[in-house]
Amino acid sequence: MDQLQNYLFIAAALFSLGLFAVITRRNAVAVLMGVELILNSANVNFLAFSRFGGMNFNGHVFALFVIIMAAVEAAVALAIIINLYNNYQSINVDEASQLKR
Amino acid sequence: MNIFIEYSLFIFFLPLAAFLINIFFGKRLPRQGDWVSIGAVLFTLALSMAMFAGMIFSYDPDFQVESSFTWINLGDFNIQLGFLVDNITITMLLVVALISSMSHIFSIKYMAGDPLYSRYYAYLSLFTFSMNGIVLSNNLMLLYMSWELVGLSSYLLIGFWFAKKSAADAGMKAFLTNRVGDIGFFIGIMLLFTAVGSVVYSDIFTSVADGNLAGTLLTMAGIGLFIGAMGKSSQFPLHIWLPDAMEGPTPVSALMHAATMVAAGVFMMVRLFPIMTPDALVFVAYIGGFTALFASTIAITQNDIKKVLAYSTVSQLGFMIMSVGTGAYVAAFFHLVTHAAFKANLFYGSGSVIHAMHHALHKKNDHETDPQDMRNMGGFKSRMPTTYRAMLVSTLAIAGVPFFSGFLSKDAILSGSLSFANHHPEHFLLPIFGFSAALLTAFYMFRLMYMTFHNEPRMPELIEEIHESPKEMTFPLVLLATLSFFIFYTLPYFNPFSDQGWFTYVIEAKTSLVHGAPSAHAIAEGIHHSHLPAMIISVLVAGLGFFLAWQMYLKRKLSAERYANKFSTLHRLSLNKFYVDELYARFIYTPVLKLADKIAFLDWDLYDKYVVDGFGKFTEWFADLIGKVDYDGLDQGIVDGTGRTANRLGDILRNLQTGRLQNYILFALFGVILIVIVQTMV
Amino acid sequence: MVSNILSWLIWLPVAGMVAILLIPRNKVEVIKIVAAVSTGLQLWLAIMLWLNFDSATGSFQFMENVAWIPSFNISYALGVDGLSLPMVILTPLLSFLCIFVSWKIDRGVKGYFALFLLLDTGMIGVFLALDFFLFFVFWEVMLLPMYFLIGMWGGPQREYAAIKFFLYTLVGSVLMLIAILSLYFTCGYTFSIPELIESAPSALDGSLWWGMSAIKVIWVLLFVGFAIKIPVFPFHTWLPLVHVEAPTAVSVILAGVLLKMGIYGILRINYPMLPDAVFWFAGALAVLGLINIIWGAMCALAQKDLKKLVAYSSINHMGFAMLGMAAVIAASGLHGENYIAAQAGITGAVFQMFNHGTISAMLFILVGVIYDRAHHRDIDGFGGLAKQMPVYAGVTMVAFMAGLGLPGLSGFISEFMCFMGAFPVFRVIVIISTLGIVLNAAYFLSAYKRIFFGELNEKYSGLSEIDGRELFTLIPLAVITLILGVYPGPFLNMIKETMSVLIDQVVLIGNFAVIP
Amino acid sequence: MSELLFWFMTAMTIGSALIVVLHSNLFYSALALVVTLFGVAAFYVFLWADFLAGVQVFIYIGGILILILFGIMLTNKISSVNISHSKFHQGIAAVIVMGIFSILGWMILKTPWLHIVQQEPSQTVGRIGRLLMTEYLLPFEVASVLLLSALIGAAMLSRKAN
Amino acid sequence: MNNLQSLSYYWPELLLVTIILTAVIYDLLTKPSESQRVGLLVFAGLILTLFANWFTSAERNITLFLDSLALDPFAQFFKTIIIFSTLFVILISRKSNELRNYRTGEYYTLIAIMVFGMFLMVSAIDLIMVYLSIEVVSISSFILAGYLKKDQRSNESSLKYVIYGAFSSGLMLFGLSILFGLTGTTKFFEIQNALAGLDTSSHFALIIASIFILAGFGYKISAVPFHFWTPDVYEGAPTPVTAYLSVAPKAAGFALAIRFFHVLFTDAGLLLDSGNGISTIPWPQVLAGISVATMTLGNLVAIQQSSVKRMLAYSSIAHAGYMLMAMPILSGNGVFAIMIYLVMYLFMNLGAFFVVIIVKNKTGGETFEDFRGLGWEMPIVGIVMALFMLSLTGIPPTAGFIGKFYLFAAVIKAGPAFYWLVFAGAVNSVISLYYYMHVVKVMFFEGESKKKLLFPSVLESTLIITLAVPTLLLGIYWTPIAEWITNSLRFYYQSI
Repeated sequence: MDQLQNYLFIAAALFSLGLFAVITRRNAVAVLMGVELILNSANVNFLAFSRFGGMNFNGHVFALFVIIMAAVEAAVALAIIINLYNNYQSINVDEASQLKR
Repeated sequence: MNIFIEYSLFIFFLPLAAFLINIFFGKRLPRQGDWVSIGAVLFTLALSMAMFAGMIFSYDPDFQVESSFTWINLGDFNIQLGFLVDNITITMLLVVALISSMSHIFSIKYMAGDPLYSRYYAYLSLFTFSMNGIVLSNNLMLLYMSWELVGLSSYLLIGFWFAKKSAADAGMKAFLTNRVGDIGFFIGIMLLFTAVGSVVYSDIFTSVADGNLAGTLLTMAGIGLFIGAMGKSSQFPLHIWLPDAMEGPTPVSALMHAATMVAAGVFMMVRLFPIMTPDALVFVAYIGGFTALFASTIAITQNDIKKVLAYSTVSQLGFMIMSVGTGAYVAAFFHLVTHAAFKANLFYGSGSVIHAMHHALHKKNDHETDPQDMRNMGGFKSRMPTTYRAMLVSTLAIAGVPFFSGFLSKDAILSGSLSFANHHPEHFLLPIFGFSAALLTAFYMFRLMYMTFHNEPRMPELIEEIHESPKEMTFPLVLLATLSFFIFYTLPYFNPFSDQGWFTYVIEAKTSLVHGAPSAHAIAEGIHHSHLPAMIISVLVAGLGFFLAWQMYLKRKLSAERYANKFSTLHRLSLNKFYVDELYARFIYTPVLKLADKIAFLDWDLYDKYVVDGFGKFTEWFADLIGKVDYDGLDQGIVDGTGRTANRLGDILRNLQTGRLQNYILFALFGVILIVIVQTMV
Repeated sequence: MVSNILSWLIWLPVAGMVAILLIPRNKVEVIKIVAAVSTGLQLWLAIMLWLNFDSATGSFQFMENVAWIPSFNISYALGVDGLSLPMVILTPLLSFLCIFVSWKIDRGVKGYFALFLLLDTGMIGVFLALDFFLFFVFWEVMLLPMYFLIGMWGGPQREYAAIKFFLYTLVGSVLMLIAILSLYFTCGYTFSIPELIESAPSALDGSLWWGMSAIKVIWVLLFVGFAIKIPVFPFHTWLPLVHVEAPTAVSVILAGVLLKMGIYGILRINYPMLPDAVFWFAGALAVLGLINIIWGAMCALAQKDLKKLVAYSSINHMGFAMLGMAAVIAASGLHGENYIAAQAGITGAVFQMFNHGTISAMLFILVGVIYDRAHHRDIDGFGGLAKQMPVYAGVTMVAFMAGLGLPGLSGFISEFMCFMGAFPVFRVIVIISTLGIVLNAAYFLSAYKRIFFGELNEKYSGLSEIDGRELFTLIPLAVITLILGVYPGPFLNMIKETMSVLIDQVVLIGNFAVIP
Repeated sequence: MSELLFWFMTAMTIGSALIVVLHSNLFYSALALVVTLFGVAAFYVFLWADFLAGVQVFIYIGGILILILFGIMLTNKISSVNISHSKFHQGIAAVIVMGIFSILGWMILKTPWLHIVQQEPSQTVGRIGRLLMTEYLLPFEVASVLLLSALIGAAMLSRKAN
Repeated sequence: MNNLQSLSYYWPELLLVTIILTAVIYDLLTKPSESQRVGLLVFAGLILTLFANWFTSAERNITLFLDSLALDPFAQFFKTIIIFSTLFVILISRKSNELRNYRTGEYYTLIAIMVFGMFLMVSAIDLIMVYLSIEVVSISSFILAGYLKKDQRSNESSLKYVIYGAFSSGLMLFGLSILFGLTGTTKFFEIQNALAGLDTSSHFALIIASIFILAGFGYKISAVPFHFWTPDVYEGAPTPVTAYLSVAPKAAGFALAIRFFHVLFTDAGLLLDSGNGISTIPWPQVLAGISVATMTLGNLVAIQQSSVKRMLAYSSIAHAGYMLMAMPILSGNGVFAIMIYLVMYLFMNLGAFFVVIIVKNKTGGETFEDFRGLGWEMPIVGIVMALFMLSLTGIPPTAGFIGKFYLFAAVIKAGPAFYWLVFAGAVNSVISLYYYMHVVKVMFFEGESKKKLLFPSVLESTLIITLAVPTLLLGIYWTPIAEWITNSLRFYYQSI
């Protein structure tokens, strides 16, 4: 296993853990934290590929945008969560299930 | 255009015009339009007589005029319709016109006061029209069409008193039974047409003579056509409609079920005799012979005067058919002609009796007693002398007593069968059928006469009210009785023991066109040889029949009851017409109707219901699946499938959509894995 | 002679529809009159067409052709030949009569007649279209008004019947669409029916789809589409239901015209375009015809509902036509070039198509007449009506007799020709199917007996006799039935050249070697 | 040495990520996320992306994480126990996620990734900046629109109803 | 083309950004009760943009901003579609009672931002642009879905949307990172070149990357199995937003997907029959499978709905499935079919949703029960709704049929190998008939003739007729549309 693959594995692990959080957490904020893990894993990928692909700065730029996106997403998501909390007094994802069937 | 064809056109279309006038305007015409129909039929009678005279004067056995036009022309597919006028046609036309005229006249009084009087005459005209079509046709197509129209008019006339359920049933039965026969007829036509490419007799004859059509196929065609004849001529096993048809007005019975419509089958066999293969003829002969005997065994125990005559008709038709089968087709035609006269007469006679009974009962306000039941009659001889005499003459004729017409024709038939058995000893049954039937004929006819006219009245209270029928009704009786004497058929000869005369001259037997069939000459030779023994035997058996009847019903020396008890099984069988109707009901009608119900059920309640109806039904079905195993799996599985699967799948998918977000994601991921696997594996 | 007569025929009803939509909805009489006038004019045009029709040629006449969507090679192409002309006459006739049949509609009159006229356009469009795409559009256009007419003015189960009808036919038409497109792409990028007839047989020759000849695949797709309309045995169950639920006029149109489209389609499309498959399928067609005859008759025999009986009789009658169509292969060398049989069969089938149109229309109108009076159609619920309504009984007798194929009425000739044609090729099948002759008679007569004969049911002693308007709708049909039954010559002359061309298209171009 | 450091960081990152995912106390999870994000930042450094490591620390830890903590504070009682689904649900999720992970692992091992050896760049900020001003100018501007929309949205949602 | 030069080709978008900013400022200056006016501003601005878009020269394909964006007729086609749908949605929104209680300034601003995002989506040819544009659209739609702050259902749909959206974009991002790793670049053209020389042992990674990216696209066009959010969000969101989401982002998603797959996996525009290494990956089959799964699921579940709105949501999944039919055969015909379908779909789907809004304004509900007897009570609305339903089913002579016709034609043209796909489409059309006709049935077959008829307001009538007329007319004569699309695709197959 070379170095690149190490990083890729770390990214894959973070990605999987992020997915796991998204799937299993009931609390919306916790789900959001899982999403952050996923985004970070992608960033690790980008930078790793950048580093071992001939120091390609495109990956850096991409990662930068991802971080911006993460911030935006977190802001909007939290706004929505808080709004929901005001209406439901709960932010457990599975309790928000009026919309079934 | 030949004068005969012109006459034929008139004969053909006049009744049709009468029918149309009467059906649309009859009610509004004076006398409800009966004169239209009567006039038309009398005119055809006059024309027929003119043609007959022409025939007699020319006295040419080979006389033949034919005229056709193309009815359907598709290029290769052509159907020609047309008339063929030869001696057979002319003779038959006369018979039809005569009997028909008699019926028309007889009905004036018989049907007087009926609310649908004009329609009755319209139907009679329609019948005459269709019957003339059968007679005049020079091709199978027009024959078949007229054949069916005869079926229609018989349906209408038998069911004329439709408010009576039995009449309506009988009409339908007649039509349907005829249609069963028509299947055979139709198949025969198709076989011939396919081989010949034409429906015209002469083309077919030429083709058969050329050997284009032979062997089994021709036999099949012949038998097919014969099955049609069986239907019309009421041969076993399609005879069931005729006795029931007596539900119709009696003049109708006389017209159709004695003289004309039922004769159509025989007429067709006579016309098409040249293409009948020996094999087919054997079949024909056996059917005819058996019917002759079978029907007469039923006739001996019937108490309804018209039923006796009906079975007698069946039996006589059996004679004719047998005769065709044995090759003596001229004899068959001869018997057809003579039988037409005397049997029509018998029917008119019985009509007269019934009419009288009916009026008497009506006067007595008795609506329970059956006016047709001979057990209620007796001693009418003095009250209705004309009727009695006329019927007696006809009875003698039908029984085959010398000096009467029936003797001549029956004798010819019996000698034909005897000769046939001589040549083909394996067919010894045929003459036995014939002679036994002749014996029984004499027996039941005299039984009828004795029960009706002789002895003391069984209902003495009625006898005062029984009167001779009016002129319109007795005139046909007298006329037809006269025609039952031999002399009209043997002219210019006066030999009462030989059928030799104008008839056998102009209606000359033609050799069958089928290869290997015996020549007309050979057949005639055989008949000639068997003539004497046949005559002797027939006179003997007729005498024996008469004697038995005389002993039993007039002298009461022999007790009918005792014999009935002695042979109770046979008696019951005969009385109940051998349960043929019941057997049919049990083994044909009921199963077919049940099958129809089953199919309809299958179609509508199973197949259809579960194709598209599966929606929604599924849940219900699933719930009580355990208790409900009565539908078979196949139907459920295949037919219901579509709708239900869609529904069930929908349910499952809907449950996926739980509203719980993370399940969605889980499924999405699962989908991703699935796609990866598919993509890598494929 | 009007120029563009075919376009006029098609668009006249639409003009009527637009006019009706503009009339206020409470002016009921005006609406009806407009409907009657527009269909009447259409009928007049159809008669003009017939009078000017040249029956000496088997090719298309009065052709119109305007490019419609050039990018997809779709054109507005119309034409008429001996195959479509009978239906082009029948459709306006029945539409015109049906306006009077529906005269008593009292609910949503405006919508009813507007939809009815649209239906009229769809139907006649199907028969006149010479562009496959146009054909398909008209084919579907006709579905919509049908759906609404059944669903809004039908009987108690109308919603179910309407959707069932729609679903069934849509299944057929999507399959047809697939076939149309397949033909388009494989046979020279054209929708023109005459061009496809030219090009399809050779273009498809030898191409295999999933180990099966493309010809067969397309045949099956088209056939199922048309078979549902006919309807052929396993696809028939919509018919009784829809007939029972539909209002009288719709039943008349359905039986009189819509069912014919299936047969028309097969003869117009399948036969000339896929002649090879005709040989492959003729046997199956005959068997299906047999099943239709027997199955339909048996089901009819068991019915208690008069309308359902008539509906099943349609299934039965269509069987005869199928039998006749199958006979076309008789003209091939394989069957001894028996042109006699082929002509008889295929002409008989077309004739049967027309005859069933008039006869079943009569039957349904008659059912409607009695239903309007007694408010039920239970056969056993009547009895003895012949005494109460003699004229009605008489007309019914004519219709029933025509239905059971009585000589002298048109149904007989066509059935007879179908049988005659099919016999040399499908001997056993035809012999079995002649049973249908008896069964036909059995169900018609037993129904007649139960309704009209016997003692008069006291409940109906007040039933009024058939009135003038109803007679007006029946008599033309009865007269046609009678005239064609006695003298079919003019009619057959009108179609025979086209039929000859069709037979040649099948047997001369068709390669009757076994196709994979 | 750097090898050892790498593995240590790996262990720390993954370990803390596990806590993020599994810990039943949301607050601890958030704190563990800090550690994880730091770990990731360390990897960025290993990967010669010092600028991004800085950005990571500033924006993620300084911005997003604080935001998340606010979210937790505002919406939850901190000791809310059952923030995760049932064990059964977790089991299924674990299976699926393991599936994904193994697919990814397989992919990582099997694929011949690009390996272009390169010197560590002297500076990264300049390169990134230049890219942002040239090739990625438009995305850069679009990001502003993105932020604007988030701003409008968040403001709209959290504004007191009028 | 460098950044400065690009600006001269970029003025539709610049105009749009100006409108967004103006709207934000204008919103600040208006009273809440008059916030509808922002909508009018955006409406006017969009019309300008429409013209700007039309007049922007696109005689050939050019790339802008150093290969970040493509400016080609293809993109312009989709932009036009997007603008049209937005214009309709703005008008529809003004008529919706749901939004009446809210300040709608931000609403219209967000819609404008979304339009901007979609403009980027349809022309993005850079991975970063792809990601960012999708996010712009997503973020705006999250907020729009939750715009009814006081409505729990709206909140909930918003939450689901945001989580699902974040998850999907995370997945896509991961995929993008792998793709970046494989090719070392973010530009489509360079990716295309790189992939052409890719070793076959990398194909597995390529597949994984593509599938993960597909998750992002699939989520936008709601293809199975990434569709799960659709019904919930569609039901909870304000109806105009639902209508919008079901048309515009879907169109943009298709544009993006077409471009992406076209660039990555095709050889001269054909997925099939090419010797290229990438073509050996069984993409067509997988896409076809997804297509069938999508339409089948959408239709089957739609049957069971009791709410018309939710039924339409599922049906929009099904329509995505139909359009996906043409994806496996990324030939000119396939793309053409998708494009023409989108045009047809725009009118009929927006129309159907607008009728739902009218009904909801009248009865307060959107279940089938609320539609009972509508045809008798409001004949115009009923007839028009019936038309939309028929068109959605694909019955001639309506626009929907033409769409389906082209889709089927495209697939059939590809040869018998894909007949099963056509059959699946055909079967699904039939299934869909059942629930679409259910609406018609409820509207016309139930209920009774009314003495007094109701008519929608003039504006509503105009709008509904404006949507209905093309739905009918395009079913009869669609040559202009076909030519427009042909022109739009003129360069597409030459250049890329």
